[in-house]
Amino acid sequence: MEMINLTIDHKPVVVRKGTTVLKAASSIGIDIPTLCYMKLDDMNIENKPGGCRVCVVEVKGRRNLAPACCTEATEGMEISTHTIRVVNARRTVVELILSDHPADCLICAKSGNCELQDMAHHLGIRQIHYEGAKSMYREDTSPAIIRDINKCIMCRRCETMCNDVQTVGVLSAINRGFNAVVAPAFEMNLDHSVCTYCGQCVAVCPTGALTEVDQTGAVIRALSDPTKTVIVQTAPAVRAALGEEFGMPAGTLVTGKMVAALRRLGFDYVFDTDFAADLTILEEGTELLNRLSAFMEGDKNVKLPILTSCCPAWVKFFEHSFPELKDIPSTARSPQQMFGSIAKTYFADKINVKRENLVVVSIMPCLAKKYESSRPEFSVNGNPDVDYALTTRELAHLINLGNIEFKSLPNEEFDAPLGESTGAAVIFGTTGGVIEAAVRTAYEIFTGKPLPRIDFEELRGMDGLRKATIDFNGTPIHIGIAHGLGNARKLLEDIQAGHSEFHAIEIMSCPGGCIGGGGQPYHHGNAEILKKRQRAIYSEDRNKILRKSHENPYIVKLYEEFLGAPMSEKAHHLLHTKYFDRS
Amino acid sequence: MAEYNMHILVCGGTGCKASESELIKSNFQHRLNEFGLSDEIQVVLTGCFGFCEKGPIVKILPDNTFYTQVTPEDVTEIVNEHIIKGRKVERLLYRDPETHELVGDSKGMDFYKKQIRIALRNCGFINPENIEEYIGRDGYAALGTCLSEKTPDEVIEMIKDSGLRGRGGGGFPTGLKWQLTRKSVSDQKYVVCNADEGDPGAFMDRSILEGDPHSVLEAMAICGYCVGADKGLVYIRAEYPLAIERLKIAINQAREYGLLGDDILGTGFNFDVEIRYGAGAFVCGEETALIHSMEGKRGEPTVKPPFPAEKGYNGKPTNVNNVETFANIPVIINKGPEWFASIGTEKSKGTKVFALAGKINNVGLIEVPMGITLREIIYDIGGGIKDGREFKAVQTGGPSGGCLTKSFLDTPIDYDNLVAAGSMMGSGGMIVLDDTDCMVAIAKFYLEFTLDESCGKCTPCRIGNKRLHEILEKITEGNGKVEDLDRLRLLSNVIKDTSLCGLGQTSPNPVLSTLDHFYDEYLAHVTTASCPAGQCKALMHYSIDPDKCTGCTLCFRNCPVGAISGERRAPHYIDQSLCIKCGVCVAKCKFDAVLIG
Amino acid sequence: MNKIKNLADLKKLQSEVQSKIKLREKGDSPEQLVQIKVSMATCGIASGAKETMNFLIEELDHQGIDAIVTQTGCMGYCYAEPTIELTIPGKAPVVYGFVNKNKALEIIEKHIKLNEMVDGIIPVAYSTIENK
Amino acid sequence: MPGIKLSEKTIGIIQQICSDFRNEGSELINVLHQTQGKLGYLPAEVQEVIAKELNISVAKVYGVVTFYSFFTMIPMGEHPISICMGTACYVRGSEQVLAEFKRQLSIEVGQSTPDNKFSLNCLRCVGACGLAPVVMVGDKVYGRVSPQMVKNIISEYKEGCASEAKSA
Repeated sequence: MEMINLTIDHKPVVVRKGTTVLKAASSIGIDIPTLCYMKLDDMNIENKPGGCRVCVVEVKGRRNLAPACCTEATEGMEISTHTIRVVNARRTVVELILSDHPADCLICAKSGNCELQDMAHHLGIRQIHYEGAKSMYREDTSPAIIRDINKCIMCRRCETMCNDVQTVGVLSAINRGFNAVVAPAFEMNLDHSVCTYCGQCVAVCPTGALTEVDQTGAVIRALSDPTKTVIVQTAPAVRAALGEEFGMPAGTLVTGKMVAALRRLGFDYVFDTDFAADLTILEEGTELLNRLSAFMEGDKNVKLPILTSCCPAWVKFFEHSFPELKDIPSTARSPQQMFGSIAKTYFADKINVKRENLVVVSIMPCLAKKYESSRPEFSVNGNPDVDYALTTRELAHLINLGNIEFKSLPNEEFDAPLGESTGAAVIFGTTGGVIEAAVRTAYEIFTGKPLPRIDFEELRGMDGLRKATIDFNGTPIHIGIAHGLGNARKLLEDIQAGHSEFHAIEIMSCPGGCIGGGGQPYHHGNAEILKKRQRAIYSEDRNKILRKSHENPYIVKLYEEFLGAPMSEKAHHLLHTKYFDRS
Repeated sequence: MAEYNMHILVCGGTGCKASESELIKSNFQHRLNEFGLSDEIQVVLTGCFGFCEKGPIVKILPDNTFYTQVTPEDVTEIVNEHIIKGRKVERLLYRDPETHELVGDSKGMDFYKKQIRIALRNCGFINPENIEEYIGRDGYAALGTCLSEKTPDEVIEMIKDSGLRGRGGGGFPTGLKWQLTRKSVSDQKYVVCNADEGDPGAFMDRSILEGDPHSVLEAMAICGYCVGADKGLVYIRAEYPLAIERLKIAINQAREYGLLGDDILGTGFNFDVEIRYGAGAFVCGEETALIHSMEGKRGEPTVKPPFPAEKGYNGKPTNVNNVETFANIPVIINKGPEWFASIGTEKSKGTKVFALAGKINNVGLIEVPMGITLREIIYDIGGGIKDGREFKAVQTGGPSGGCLTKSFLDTPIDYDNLVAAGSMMGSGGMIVLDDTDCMVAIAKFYLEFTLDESCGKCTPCRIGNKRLHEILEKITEGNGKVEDLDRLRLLSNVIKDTSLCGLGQTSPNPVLSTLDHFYDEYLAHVTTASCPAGQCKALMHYSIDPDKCTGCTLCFRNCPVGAISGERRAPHYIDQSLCIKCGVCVAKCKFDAVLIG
Repeated sequence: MNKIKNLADLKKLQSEVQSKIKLREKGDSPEQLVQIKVSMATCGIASGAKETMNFLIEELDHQGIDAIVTQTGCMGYCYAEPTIELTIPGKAPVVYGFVNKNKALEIIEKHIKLNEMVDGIIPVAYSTIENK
Repeated sequence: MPGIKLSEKTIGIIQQICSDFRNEGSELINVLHQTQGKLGYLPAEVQEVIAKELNISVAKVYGVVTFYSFFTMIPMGEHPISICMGTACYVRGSEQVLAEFKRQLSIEVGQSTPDNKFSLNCLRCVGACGLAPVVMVGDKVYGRVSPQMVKNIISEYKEGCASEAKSA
C-alpha cells in the first residue's frame, strides 16, 4: 500500500493513499467540523457531496479552499485547518445557512440534537450578518414522519439513505439554485408516495427538517385518563439504546431501568414485545416448517423461500415494489401487532377490561411502527390493536417529562404474563436475530432433537447481505439475511428471476436491523454505536436462562389457554395478516 | 457535378436565419432559374459570417462583393443588376462608418482586416451540409495523416507544441489534457465535445457547429485516436436546433464516407459520435456537471479530483473539450504546431473567437490573434461605440468574468492578462458598455444569471449568491449603506474561496471587478441614492420642465399609468406616486421637456 | 458514395472537389490573380460568350493557371461580342473583342503566360465601379 | 397526486419513446426531450409513466425535470413568447421590452394568458445578438424590438395569423 506524507497544522502525518484530508486529520486528533458529510464505517454507507463547505481547509499552493471530506491527501500536502481565512470562510458558510433557516431553535423538535445548532455553537456564531429571502415550503405530516423542508440544508444525507441505501427512491433533490431542496416527486405528501417509513432519512437528518410524528402528548393524556388501563410493550432494540439518551455509553443495557421508568410514568402494566417475538417464532417457524415439508414432498403450489414479516417498512416496500411476490413472505404479523392483538383479547379478558378502555402503547426503535399500528387491518371496529407507537427518543422525552432521574433507577422486572421472554426474542433487535431465533425453534421441531449448540455465529454480523447453511440433521437449510432495503432488493430480484437458493430469508429495513432503527437515539454517523448496541443485544441473549422461543412457559400457556396451536384458526385470525398490492 | 462560375453565399447563421436568409436563398434560386443560370451559379447557405450587426449577409464570389442587410425583396435587384448586368447594388454595400465610403469587397472592411480565421476558417465559406466541400478544404486530411503516419503520442506532442489551451474558459493546455486521458487505463474511454455554450452573449460554438460541423467531428476522432477512445459524444444545447440539425447531417455524411465508424481510412481505427442534449442548465458547462447530465441526472458538479480524465462518463476516462478548441485541432495538424504557435502571445497561442456585442457598431463574431488589444477590437473591428457615445468598459468572460476599463484598452488580450486584470477569457463573450450603463446594475444582471443557473448543491453558491444579489438590489433601489460595500467584498471573497465548482468560484467576479474599477459609482448609489449612469429606475425621478412644456398632451396621452396630468397648452405635471418610470414620456416629448434626475 | 478506404483515396477526393470551391478561395485574394470577366449579357450569350467562358475556365484549369473567370454584365461593346476583360495583377485591365475559342487560346498562351498583348484589344471607354 | 388521466394513446407514445431509448434510465434527458417535443409539456402523470418505463424513481424524474429550465410542467400558450435576456439584449433594453409584454398580457414570466393564447418566458441568448433585443414568438424571431413594437407583435397573433406562426 502506497503511503502519503503530509502535514496538517504543521504536524506530520502518514496515511494510506486514498485517505481523505478529513480522516488524515482525525488520525492525529484534529477534528475538522463537518455538516453534510456522513460515513457509516463497514456498512458501505457514505454521503460526501462536498456541498456544505463547512469542512474547508487551506492547502498550500491551492487557489481556493478545499473540502476536507472529499479531498484526497497527496504527497507533500501542507494543510492548515484554522487559519483566519479558513475560520472566516467556515463561519460565513454557517451564517449563510442560518440566514436561510427558520429561527425557531428553542421550540424545534431537533433542539439539543441538531448538528446545525451544534455547529453554530462550535463556531461561536453570535450574529448572522446576512438576511434576506428564506425558503418557503409547506410542512408535510404523514403517519410517521414530518417534513419541514424550510429546515433542509441540502446535506443530501436523506437522499443517500432513501436512494442509494434503501433504493426506495421517494426523496430527490428538486428545483435548483436557492430553491433546491430534497423532497418527494411533485412535492407530494409522503403518505401519497411509496415511502416505507423506514425512517432512515430521519435518523440521519442533521436538522429538524425530518422528524418523527410526536405521540407523547396522546400517551400522557391516556395515562392521566382514569377510565383507561394503559399497558406498554417495549421492543428488544430499545433497551440497548435508551441509555444513550441519558448520557450512558452506547451498548449499555438498560432493561431494568427502562421497566422502572415506565412504571413510574404510570403505565398499569409494563410488558415486553419480546413475549410477542417468541410468539412470532412459533407462528412463523411453524409456517416455515409447513412450507418446507410440503415443498420437500413436491407440492408445486408451495413457494420458497419464506420471508420474515416482522418489519413494517419492509412489508410496505414489497407491497409497492414487488407486489407479485406478496404471497411469499410469512403471513405472521409483526411482534408489535401480535402483542396488540393478544393484549386486547386474551389479556383484556384476563383483567376484565373492555377493549375500548385498554390502551396499548408500544416503545419502538422504529418510525414505520407508527404507520403499521395505523394500518386498518390491525384494528377492530376502529379500535387499533396498538394505540400509540412511540420511538426510543420519545420515551426519553416522556421520562424527562416525568422528572425521572433515569441513571439512578433500580432495575425492575417486566409484569406477567406478557412480560416473559426468551433470549431468542431479544435478538430480534438485530440483523440476523429473527432468523437465528427461528432456527433455534424450527430445528428442534423439525428434527425432534435438542439443539447441539445455541449460538449461530454464521448468522450474525454487519455485512449487508449474508448467507449460511444450517444442517437440520442431514437436511441443509439455506438461509439468506439482508438488512437495508437496497440489499433486500437484490435478494428479491433473485427470487423474481427464479434463481434464489434460499429456503428462508430474514429482511430488516434498517442498517444493522432494529438497533439502527429510525426511532433510535441519533447515531450521528458513528457506526461504532450500532455495533455496541448489537453486542448488548447478544449479551442479553446469553444472560437469559431460556433461549428458545418454544420454551417460554407463558407462550406455552397462551396456546393452551387461548390459541390452541400455532397456525390454528384462532391464531390465524389474531396473529396473521395479508398483504396488498400497492404498486 | 457541374462546376459553377459564380457562387452566391448566403449566411445561414442563426442571426441571419432569423432575418429570413433562407427565403433569400430560395429567392435567388428562383430568379437564377428564370434566367437559366442555375447551372452556372451556385447558391450556398453557409455558416455565420460573423458580421451579425449588418445581417443578413450575402457574399458574391469570385468578385468578393459583400452585401449587408439584404431582404428577400432585394434578391431580384441583385440578380438583375449584379449578376446579369455586372453592376453592384450600391445601396446594399457596406459603408465604412468612419469615411462613409462604400466598401464593395469584404477584404476592404475593417471588420475583417484584423481577423485571422482558424476556428472559423470555413464558416461563411463552405456549405456545412456538404462534406465534400469540407474535404476540398483539407477536411479530414489531418485525421488521415494522424491515423496513417503518426502515433498518438506524436499527435499529442504536436498539440502540446502548438500551445493550444482550452477555449471554453479555463485555458487548460489541451495537449496535457489529452495526455492525462491517454494515461488512464480502462477498457472504454470517451471523447466529449462540450457544446453547451451558455454564456449570455456568446455564440461562437454555435456558429462553428452551424458553419463547420465536420471540423469538430474530425478533431474528436483525432482526439479519440490519441486518448484511446472509440466513442465520442457531443453535448449540445437543445436551444440550438440548427446546429443540431447540421451536426446530425455531418455525422451521417461522415459515416457514409467512412470517416466515422469502423476501420476509418483502412487503419483499423474505430470512432463514432453520438449527440446528447443539454436542457438549459448553464452549470452543465462544467465538466463534471456535464457528465452527470449526459448520464441522465441532475447536472450537479462533483468535487475534482477525480478528474474526468480518470473517472468521467459512466465512470470511464473521458476527455472533454469545447467546440472552439476542437475546431483548431485539424489546422494545427495540417499546418504544423510551429505555425500555430507563431500566432499569439507567449503563453496564449493562436486565435480566439469573441462574440462582440453591446453598445458597439459592429456586433458580431470575430476571430482575432491572441495579443490583440481591446482598442483594436473595439475601434478597428467593432467600428467604435454605438451612437458616438463614450466607451466605459468591456465585460469579458460573461457571468464569470469582469469588466475592463479604459486603462486596459491597450493591454494585449490573452488568458493571463485578462485574469491579471480581474476578468477572464471565459468562452469569449465581449460586451461593450457605454456611459449610460450602470455598473452596479451590470453586476446585478450577471448575478441574477448566476442565481438562476446555480445548481444549489453547495452553500456559498446557493445562499451566498442570493445574499449578494439582495445586497445589490438594495443598493440599486437606493437603500444601500456604505457598510454594504464592505459586506459585498467580504462575501464575494468567501464565495470564491469555498464554492464547489467553477460557476460559484467565479460568480462574484462581476461584483468584485466593478467594485474595484467603479467604486465611486457604488458609492454614489449608497451615499446620495443616485445612479450616475441614470439607469437604476428606482433612483430616477421624472419631472416636466414647465418652461419647455408646450402642453401638447402627447405625454399625457401616452403615459401607460395615467401619471401625467395637465391642461392643453399648459405645462403638464407628473404624479410621482403613480409614475412607473417607463420612459415613454421622454421618448414621446418633442420638446425635451421631460427631465430625468 | 462509397466509403473512403484510405488516405490516398481521401487525397484523391480532395483534389477532385477542391476545384469546385477553388473559386471561393481565390476570391479571398483576387488582386493577386489573373482575372477575366466575360461579358454575359443577352448579346454576349447570343454570340457564344458562354462557350468562350467555359473554354477559358477549362483551359486555364487544364494548364494549371490560377485565374478567376467571372461573368459580368454588358460592357457596351456589343459590336465585338464576345468580349472579355483581362486583368493581369498589377496591370491595367485590357478588353478583347471577338473572343472565340481560338482567340481565347491565343490570349492565354501569349498575354497571360508571356505578357504579350495580342490583336483585338478594344480601347476602354469607361471605368468600372471597382476602379473608381 | 395525478390530476389528469392520460389516454391510452398518450401512454403508448411515451412508451414508444422510452423503448426507442432502450428503456435505459441514463437516457432520461433524451426521453424527456422527445416527450416534451411530442406532448408540449411534462405533467406529473407523464413523468410517472416515464419513471415506470425507465425503471427509475419518479422523484428522480421530477428532480431532473425541475433542474433543467428547458423542461416545463405547465402547458405553453398557443404562441409562446420568449424574451432574450442575454447580455447583448439586456444592455440594449430587453428588460423594458419584457416589462411591456408583461403589462400588455397581464401575466408574469412563466405564466400563460387565461385564454391560453400566449405564454411568456425568458431565455438566455439565442445567438442573434446582432438583432438585439430579440423576441421569439414560436419559432419566429423579432429583432431590434422596442417597447413600442410590443403591441403590434401581440396583435399579429391576436388577429388570427396563427397558421403562419405555427408553420414556422
